[in-house]
Amino acid sequence: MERTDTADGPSKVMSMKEAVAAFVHDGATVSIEGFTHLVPTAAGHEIIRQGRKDLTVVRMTADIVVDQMIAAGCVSRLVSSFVGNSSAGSLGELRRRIERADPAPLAFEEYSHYGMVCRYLAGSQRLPFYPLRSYGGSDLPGVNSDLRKVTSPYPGPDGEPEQIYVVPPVNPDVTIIHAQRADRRGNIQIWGLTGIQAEAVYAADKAVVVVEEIVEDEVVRSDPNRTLVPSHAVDAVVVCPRGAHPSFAQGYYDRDNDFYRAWSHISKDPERLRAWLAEWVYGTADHAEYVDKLGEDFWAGLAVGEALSEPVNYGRRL
Amino acid sequence: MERTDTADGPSKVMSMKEAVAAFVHDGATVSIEGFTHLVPTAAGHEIIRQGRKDLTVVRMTADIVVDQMIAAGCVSRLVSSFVGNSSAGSLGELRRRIERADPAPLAFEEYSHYGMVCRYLAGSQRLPFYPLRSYGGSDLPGVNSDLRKVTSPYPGPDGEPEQIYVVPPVNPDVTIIHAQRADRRGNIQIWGLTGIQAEAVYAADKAVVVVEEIVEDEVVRSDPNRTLVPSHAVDAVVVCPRGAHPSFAQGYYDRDNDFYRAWSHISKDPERLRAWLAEWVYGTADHAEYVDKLGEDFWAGLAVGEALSEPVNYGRRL
Amino acid sequence: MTITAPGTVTSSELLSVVASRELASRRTVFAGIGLPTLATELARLTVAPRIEVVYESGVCGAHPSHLPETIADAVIVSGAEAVLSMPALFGCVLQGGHIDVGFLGAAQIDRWGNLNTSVIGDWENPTVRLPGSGGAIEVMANSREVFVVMRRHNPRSFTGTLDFCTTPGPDRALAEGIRPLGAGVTRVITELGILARVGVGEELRLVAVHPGVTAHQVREATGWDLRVADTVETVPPPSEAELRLLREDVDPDRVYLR
Amino acid sequence: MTITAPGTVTSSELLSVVASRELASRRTVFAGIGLPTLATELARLTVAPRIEVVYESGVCGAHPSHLPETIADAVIVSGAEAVLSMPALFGCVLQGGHIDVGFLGAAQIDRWGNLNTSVIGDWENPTVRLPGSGGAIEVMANSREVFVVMRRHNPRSFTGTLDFCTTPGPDRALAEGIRPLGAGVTRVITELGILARVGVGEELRLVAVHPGVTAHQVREATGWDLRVADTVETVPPPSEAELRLLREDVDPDRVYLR
Repeated sequence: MERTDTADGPSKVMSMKEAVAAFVHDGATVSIEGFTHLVPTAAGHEIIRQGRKDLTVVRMTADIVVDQMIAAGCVSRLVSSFVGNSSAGSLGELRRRIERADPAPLAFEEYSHYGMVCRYLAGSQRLPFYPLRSYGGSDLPGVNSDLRKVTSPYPGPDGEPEQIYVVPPVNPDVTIIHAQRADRRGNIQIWGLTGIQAEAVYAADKAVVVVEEIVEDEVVRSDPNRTLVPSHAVDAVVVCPRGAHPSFAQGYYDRDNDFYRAWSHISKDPERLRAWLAEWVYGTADHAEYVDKLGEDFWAGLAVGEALSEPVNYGRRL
Repeated sequence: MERTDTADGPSKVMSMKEAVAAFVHDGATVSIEGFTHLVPTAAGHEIIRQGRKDLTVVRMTADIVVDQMIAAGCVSRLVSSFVGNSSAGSLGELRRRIERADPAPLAFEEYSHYGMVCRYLAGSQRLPFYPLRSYGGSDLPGVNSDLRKVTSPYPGPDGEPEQIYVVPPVNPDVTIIHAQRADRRGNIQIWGLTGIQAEAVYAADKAVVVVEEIVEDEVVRSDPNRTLVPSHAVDAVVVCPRGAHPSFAQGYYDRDNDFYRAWSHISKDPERLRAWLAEWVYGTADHAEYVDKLGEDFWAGLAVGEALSEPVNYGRRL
Repeated sequence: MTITAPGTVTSSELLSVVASRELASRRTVFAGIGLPTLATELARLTVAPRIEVVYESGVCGAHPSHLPETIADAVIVSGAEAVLSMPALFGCVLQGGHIDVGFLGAAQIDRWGNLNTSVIGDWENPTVRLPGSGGAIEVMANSREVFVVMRRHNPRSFTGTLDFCTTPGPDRALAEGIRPLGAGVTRVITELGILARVGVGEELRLVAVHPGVTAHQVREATGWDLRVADTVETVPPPSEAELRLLREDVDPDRVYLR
Repeated sequence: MTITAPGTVTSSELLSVVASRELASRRTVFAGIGLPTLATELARLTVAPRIEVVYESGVCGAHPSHLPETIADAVIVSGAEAVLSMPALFGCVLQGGHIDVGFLGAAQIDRWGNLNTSVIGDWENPTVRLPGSGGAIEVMANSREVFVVMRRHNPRSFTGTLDFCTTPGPDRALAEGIRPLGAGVTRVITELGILARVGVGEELRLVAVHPGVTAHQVREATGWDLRVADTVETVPPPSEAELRLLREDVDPDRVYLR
């Protein structure tokens, strides 16, 4: 693997196995972000393979990979703003845990999307809280005591003191995201939906970025505005093509909508779910095996076309 | 001019004269942003030509164009975090106003850069305040009563209540920025230094964007992540090539560092400053004349090379 | 896929057409996937040619080649006018006050347009754990008005008392001293008719019924003592033109026209 | 442009070389233009090969073809590793705690490393209006430590009482109950020598002088009763290697080596 150090600093490229072993510890708070696009599924599977326990998972849209990690016994607490299988149905394991503590309870902290966004903003900016114009009148503050209020020191529109809800920062031990490409030192480029990934990385103590491909420094530096996360915020770069499946990577492969629909059925039946994990996660040594097992015909069905961005000129004085 | 409406909505393209007449009114609060890069100088000159009065100018780096607008009698109040001629010297008119009320006083609200950034963040997000970890121990809150404190509702690192400074939102009547390119409906693309322009636009009631060029819709849509401001936030698009001079536009022309150095001398002498305005602003009908007057040899000296971004693939399923 | 006999109008078609009409003169819509997609795309072809859909995923000014399957589908990204980060989308666009109409769904709605998408039963020990807010709390608090499209109109969904209020309308917010931007839910479109309210302090009222439906039927299907407008209109059935556009141009593959 | 006789070291060269040495083992530097640029670029070639300069304008990992003339020069953008918005730069990178060393200048500095860049005289009616904070307040509050490079060392600049405290060190912040991230000013490098302090509660002390300068001279040039370290080192003069790199590789056109 590209382990060679570069002229400007050490390579951060490592294998998924190494990255999970080094940065995801039992009991840790792990943020896994990617809003439908670029979900770091392969990283979640490696966490399952390595048998991590007692994780607090922070994820806006807790979806299939979270359901799998819960089913594998990795997760004791979930912080999220949407616990569902996209628009394709339910997360069977998550519902059994929350509705019936079957086979074990799951602690759940419920937010709204922007509440989660603001927690990452506060975390990344080292703020004690972040204000937002939501939650007034909601029952959520009654079940989540971290939703609190502050009185603005400036008068409101009617001249009276104005109250606003705030959320606390989240500072995960490690954030894991998936990206299209990076250089060896961890300058990360993402296009299409960029979600909350940059803030989730900056909020974390450590950051692992899984990428579709490593590119030469010159490619990254030809378009510095495309760098969503600079290398100083990244600790590991893992090359893992198709590592976002069943999610998608714009320009690389499409979303596997069939699998999202299938998951509602798989996860509804604990036996079937266990069999799925046994075959596709425990039964594969790594994501490359998982990709091979799906087969080239399968991947051809998720192929994407070409829609190249027009270049812009970063030229400077002669 | 490209006034034709497009299939998806009305063209917002208008002349600088029309845009300033329509959106910059006497007594208004006008935000002019662009951090060294893409300073909307030509818009400032048109405000001078139209003789606007009593403006509150909000600008992080109050530099040459602000000194010129003050000298032309357009400005009664300045909100800023850096009042200097870059690293090239002083702003003569601004200093005379503040140091000696000569020929008239200038009200000044002093912030730090991040204080201004946070005012725009609050303004753009419709927040009553924005917190930041600055100002503790500074004399600025003593001369700027809008710098206030809030107690966090979460305990600090030592378990005790934690105080933090906040700034109020700024919501200008109009924000003016300069950009490299846009489509006719006002989807704005900027690369290189992007500063605080997006937030300054979203914070404002109206937004005027001056561009180097109008491009076809397909160019913008080939790279939607490059759109810094979507059309729904823009009210006027003004085509004005070289309208950022003496500032620069990455990929279009370089900064005129000689003029920055010259300005310290020009502005030091009120007579010379008046003569400069008479010749270069009042003496030109519009920015096209100003550009012609400088001459092609001059512009050749600010020419830039080519450094094209590598394309990325936005392809979707087949 | 439902095979639709000519002349038969499915519930999805009916709801999409009626919702599309309500978008007349609206500029910016925050829409999820499914019926809101159909309603918005049909409105673009009929009553609101310059409507802009803003997606929770960050896409503004989408020009999709296919009907999107999720709010984050690659087909709404390719060729879009802008793709924003989530802080920009939720902070500047939504909370910044740029959305005219937000579309929301819910498991339960009450007479004030407050919504439950969290749990059936008690939050600590729910009978059914629902997905939660997503961005609904923010859409309600920050859009000028909110449209709710509900396939089923029955007393369990239209309830006197929510099991849990995930997403409060402005009345609940104001009771707590928080001032939301918009009017809250102004239209509820169901298989039986249309409920409406103008804003703060007003309950939802029955303002229109589909042909053949009576006000009495709607009141029976509603879990609270539903007020009825002085004049209850009859909703004009989908026109041939509307149905043709919907079936042939908007969703020819019947992705959402179930 | 100054023509430098061989063997003569200009004040800019001296300050750049001394400042560059202090960057040993540092990773991220927030630098303005001028002497900090020279110091950082020289450090990259000597004691800190992997140093990253972060510019206030948003550039991270610059690879300039020419020595930049401003912190926003196009030459630091072309070929950079990342260009961030100002909210990201100030919020995530600086306030987020990613900066090891910030470089600052000032018109006045006091014994605690508090800085004035606002006014000489009274703020309301100043004798001289200075540019103000720029990002200095944030650099001081959020960098792990701050280096100050001052060409002139005299009692007007090194003052017992600031005319105005624009940029407070952590002692002033803590007195107000605000806890800054870093240590404040830890090094002041001047034409006479080096003042240093470790952190909260400690005054600047003279720790080193340039060859031929006495502690007494420095105390005379300082507007407060300057403390002197038990052992005052003599700063080793710029080596031939350092000067050659500075003159031939870092600033061959003598843009800042005035």
